[in-house]
Amino acid sequence: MMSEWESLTNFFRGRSFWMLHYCTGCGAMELPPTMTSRWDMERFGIIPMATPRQADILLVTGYLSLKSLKRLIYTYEQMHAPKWVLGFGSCTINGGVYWDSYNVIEKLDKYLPVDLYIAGCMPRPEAILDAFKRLRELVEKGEAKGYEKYVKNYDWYKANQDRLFKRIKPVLQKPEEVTRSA
Amino acid sequence: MIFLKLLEGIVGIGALSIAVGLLFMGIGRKITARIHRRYGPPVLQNFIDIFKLFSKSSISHGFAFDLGLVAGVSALIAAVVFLPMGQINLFPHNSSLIMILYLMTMAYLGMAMGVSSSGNPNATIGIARALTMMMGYEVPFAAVIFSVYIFAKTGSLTNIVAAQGGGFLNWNMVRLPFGFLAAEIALQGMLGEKPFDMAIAPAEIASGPMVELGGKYLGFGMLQHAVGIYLETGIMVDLFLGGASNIWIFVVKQFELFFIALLINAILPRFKIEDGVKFMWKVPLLLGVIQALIVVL
Amino acid sequence: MLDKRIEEMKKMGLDARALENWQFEVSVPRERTAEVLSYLKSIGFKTFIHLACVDWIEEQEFELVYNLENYAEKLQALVKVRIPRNKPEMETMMSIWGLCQVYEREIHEFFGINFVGNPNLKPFFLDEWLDIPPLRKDFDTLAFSQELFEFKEDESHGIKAPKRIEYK
Amino acid sequence: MNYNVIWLVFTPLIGSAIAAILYKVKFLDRIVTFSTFVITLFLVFSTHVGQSYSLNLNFMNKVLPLSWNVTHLSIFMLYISVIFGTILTFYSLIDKSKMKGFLLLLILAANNWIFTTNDMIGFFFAWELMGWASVVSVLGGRDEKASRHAALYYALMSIAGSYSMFFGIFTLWRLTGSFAISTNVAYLSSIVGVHPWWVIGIVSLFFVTFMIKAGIFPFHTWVPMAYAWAPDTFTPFLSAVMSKYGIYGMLLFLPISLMEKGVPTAFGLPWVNYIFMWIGVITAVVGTVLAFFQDDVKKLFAYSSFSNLGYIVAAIALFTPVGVTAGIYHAFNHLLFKGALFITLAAVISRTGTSKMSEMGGLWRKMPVTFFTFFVGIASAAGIPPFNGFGSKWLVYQAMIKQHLPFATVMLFLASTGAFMYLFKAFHSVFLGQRSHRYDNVKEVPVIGQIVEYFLMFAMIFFGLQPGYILRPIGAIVSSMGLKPLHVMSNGYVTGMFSNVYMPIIGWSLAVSFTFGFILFFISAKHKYVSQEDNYTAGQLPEEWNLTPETYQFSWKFYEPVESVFAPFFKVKVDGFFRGLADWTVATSSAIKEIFVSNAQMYAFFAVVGLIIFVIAGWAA
Repeated sequence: MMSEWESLTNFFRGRSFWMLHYCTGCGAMELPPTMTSRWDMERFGIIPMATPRQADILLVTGYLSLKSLKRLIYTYEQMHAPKWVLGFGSCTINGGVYWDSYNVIEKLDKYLPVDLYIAGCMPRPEAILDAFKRLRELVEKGEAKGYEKYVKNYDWYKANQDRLFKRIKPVLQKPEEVTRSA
Repeated sequence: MIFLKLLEGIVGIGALSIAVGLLFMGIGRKITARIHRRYGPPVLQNFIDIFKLFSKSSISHGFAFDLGLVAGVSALIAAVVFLPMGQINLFPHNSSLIMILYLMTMAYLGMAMGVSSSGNPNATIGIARALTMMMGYEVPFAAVIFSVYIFAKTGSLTNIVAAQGGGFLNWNMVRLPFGFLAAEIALQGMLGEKPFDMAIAPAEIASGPMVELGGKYLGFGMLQHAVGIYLETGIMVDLFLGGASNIWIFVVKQFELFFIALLINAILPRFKIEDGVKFMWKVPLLLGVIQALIVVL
Repeated sequence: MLDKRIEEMKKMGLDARALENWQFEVSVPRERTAEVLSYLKSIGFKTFIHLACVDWIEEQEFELVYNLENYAEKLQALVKVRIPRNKPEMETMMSIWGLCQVYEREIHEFFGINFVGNPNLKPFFLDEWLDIPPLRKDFDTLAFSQELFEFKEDESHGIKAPKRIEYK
Repeated sequence: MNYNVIWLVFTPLIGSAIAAILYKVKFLDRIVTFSTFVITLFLVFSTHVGQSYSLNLNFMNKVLPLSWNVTHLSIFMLYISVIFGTILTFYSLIDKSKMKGFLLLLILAANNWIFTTNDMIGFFFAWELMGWASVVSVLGGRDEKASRHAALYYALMSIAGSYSMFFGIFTLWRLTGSFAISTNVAYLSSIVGVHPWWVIGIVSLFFVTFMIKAGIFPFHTWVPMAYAWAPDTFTPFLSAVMSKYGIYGMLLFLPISLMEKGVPTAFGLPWVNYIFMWIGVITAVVGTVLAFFQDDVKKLFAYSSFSNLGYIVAAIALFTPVGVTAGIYHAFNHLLFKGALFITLAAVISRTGTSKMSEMGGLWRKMPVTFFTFFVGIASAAGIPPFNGFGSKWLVYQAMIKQHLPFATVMLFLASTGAFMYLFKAFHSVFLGQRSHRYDNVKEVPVIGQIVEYFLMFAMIFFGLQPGYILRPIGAIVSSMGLKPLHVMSNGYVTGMFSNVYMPIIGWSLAVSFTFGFILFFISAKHKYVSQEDNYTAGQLPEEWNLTPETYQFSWKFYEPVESVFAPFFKVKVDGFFRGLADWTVATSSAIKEIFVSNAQMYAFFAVVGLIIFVIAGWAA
């Protein structure tokens, strides 16, 4: 059970999400309308921040190549707890249209603790705002504990990350066997 | 005795200035949002943010980092204590304007030391820009305050306020109109509002001085901004708007000045640094010099 | 103007044909690439746009496509060079366009073609790549992706493993 | 007859002789220097206002009267210079630079002589002694060639000054028949109403000397070179003490109060004073602007010294009670904080081996005591209230406003804000930011150095909080000049004309608010300490980006935007004027040399002509 103090802090945290949007994917396009006068996410206390040190939420907008995943993990580790990860778009769930790409990861959850996914390709600004509302509920209930999960299961996450970044032998052991016939 | 008075003053005035400053920031966000045709955050949003920041874990780059950020707030609050605010005037014989201005500098030095000790070049670039801009706006502001000194024949804010007693027409705003205009423009730079916000350009230098701040350190930075708004608008109220008879009127007058700054902030883009300095040394300085000439001759 | 250029190419003993009214292709043997490219550059195709590569796995050949643009005449030339797949080697064109260095590095990374004379062929986009170059036709990206990213069916979330789509 | 006045001069001379014998053994040399300073300090303690001594030297059947007289001003200057010298020589016990103790003792002898003498012959001798000893001291910096060049430049400027003063002394002697300074000053002030141009002419001869020694615009060109290339331990003395000789000389002559004698005025000031005040203001601004763009940290602080002397000159040029008080007070404050800053710089340079700011950075973790001394030093220099520099800057502004000089005041304010900028540049580039791996093994200065640093830190805070201890003696000086001194209510007050500041209350206010700040800091959520490598890099991985502390340190072209603001002013170079003068002199001299050397007959001809002119002139006289 949460103590009174914790539920109080969670109440305030849920009303002041500062967001770092990691915009390498196409989802970046959906954010300007969400921020500006049409949908105005500032009315929920959500504002974009410039550096990971200042942010509470890491919003991953879309697909992640291996190279950008590496930077994303570094950025995530520079954020201060409590912090949450929002996976935005299908690409973070199962790779989306890049389902068979050799260089785009498929499930973000294996490498970073995603607290909430926003499905869709692309999700509309309403979906984004809905996600923030759901995240607020989760935070207030004390259920969004991805950052603790990451610390607790760091070995597992680290192993998954190292599987991508510290390869020492070819992934396809015998390339000739899987080679498609002409 | 003095010690007890100070203790009282710093707790009371510190809390007051932080509360008013944060409220101003909240109202400012709301007004800016309305100008942008948005709904805007709740008025008390900044209190929520502060509470969240102080309950969030953070990293530090060493003792100088801690000291610098704490100094940023503490030195400003130590300066606010000497500011006459309506009926609250703890040290009426010790309210020299130049002293308050130089004491404010300590807060900026502390802040600069803290963020630069993090070793992030973005922070230092931000500080270098802020100091350059400071050189820009302090020169016209100095011209204005020296004309007020000569005009009122006193340098104590208490006496400057007293000299403006007896109605609207005795206010320095009416008597020294050019000086007031110059000081308004300088105030825009002092508050770090657009078009003079190059120090914290988020898109160019990752929010400048705040780049490495998180959690309570960012909280201290925000508090410094809040107290800074309170102090700077307070100085302007005492200098030009004839002070106030009680603290509520004082805060309302402060808000008027802040409101003007907000309106300008909401619609203008940013200057380049050198253009900002050159602008400050052309328009407001010219106005300040005209005012000084009128006063001296 | 297009016809004139094609005629010129034909005069040089090359196989050229128009693709659109602003574009023509010309097939060049590997030994004459530098000569043709410098000639095209001298007659106005000054801009090197792109270097592409096509893996003709049935014919066991790679086709390099040098894409040039002539802005004065609004013409585009595709210079196509075929090299054998089992010995993927090509001379660098850096002496004609310094820009080629970057494109050749990319082609080297994704097709494994060795550009003789290019000093900088180290990995470009791919980190820690140990498999065969990924854009070759004999590289199975789905198998690779499933192996590396370990995509398993997840009944609890209702996620099905993707099915292979065969292009016929 | 008080012999200890004359002992003030002879003790350092004796010590100097001993130190000169021992100078090969560096440590003994330093010990002798330090102990001589301590003995001199005790002699100064037993010196009182009004003590005097006179001596008639027979020189080729001419009587040369030498006299000493201790005034309020001289005792003040003696105290501050000898105490600072003692601290500096104590620091020099652990120092590795090539400063020579016996030269410093020669300067001390000259220092005591200048501050106590009442005759111009003694003044001139002491001035020359001080000049040459300091010129030789400048030699032996880290870069031998550069320091030789700097010393040469300094020597040339000194010689020019000496000629000017020599000419002035003998003009006065011709007029009054006396060498006594007080007699001559009284004579000048008696004729100033009748012949203002003569007085201005004669006094200018002296002032050129003083301005050269203090490094006032446009004679400042030697300052950055000499300060930057002098031995690191000698620079504090050069900046803190020796620049004040010029100020002392000006204060001797300023009582020729031109004010009431019907001289035309400008803005309520005699126009000579007005021009002189503007020279001070220009000095302050030019020094500030030039200091922005230095990469050598000692050069930066050299320009800073030059700028601060502008403040002093601007204040004393007004010759009002507040002005003179502010000037002397600022001279004291400048001595304290600039001495402290240069001593910490000597400590840093001795540890890092470089004075280039772009090569330093992040030293604060390694040298915490030095770091905090430097911090207090720049806070003082920027005029931040609880530290010492505030009171004097504030008095300078008040003095200027009292005279209704808003433009000059604004210029000074610009210099002050600019000072904050370049001080922060030095602070950041040396102590903050990223520390290069070269300095991973840098240690704090040895214990003696730390003691000195703690002492200076304490002094800067103490005199900031208790300015009365300095303002009272300054009040005595001001009244001895015939002005009405400022009223000092108690030791904590800086009493101004526009408002008072009670310094301890600022200290207490800061102490209380810092306590609350740290309480808030410690009760809020926990923080953890990270290394300088764990830094925001826009997500880029440091190891893949070839990120090193050197590349991630911002100290090169720190104020580039300011450079573009001030760009039009950089086209004018005072140095160029002097260089042109030097080139012209060389050319002319060689032309004259040609005349003499080319032909023996020609030479004989010129000799005869010269002799004839000489004889005729003598006969006519």
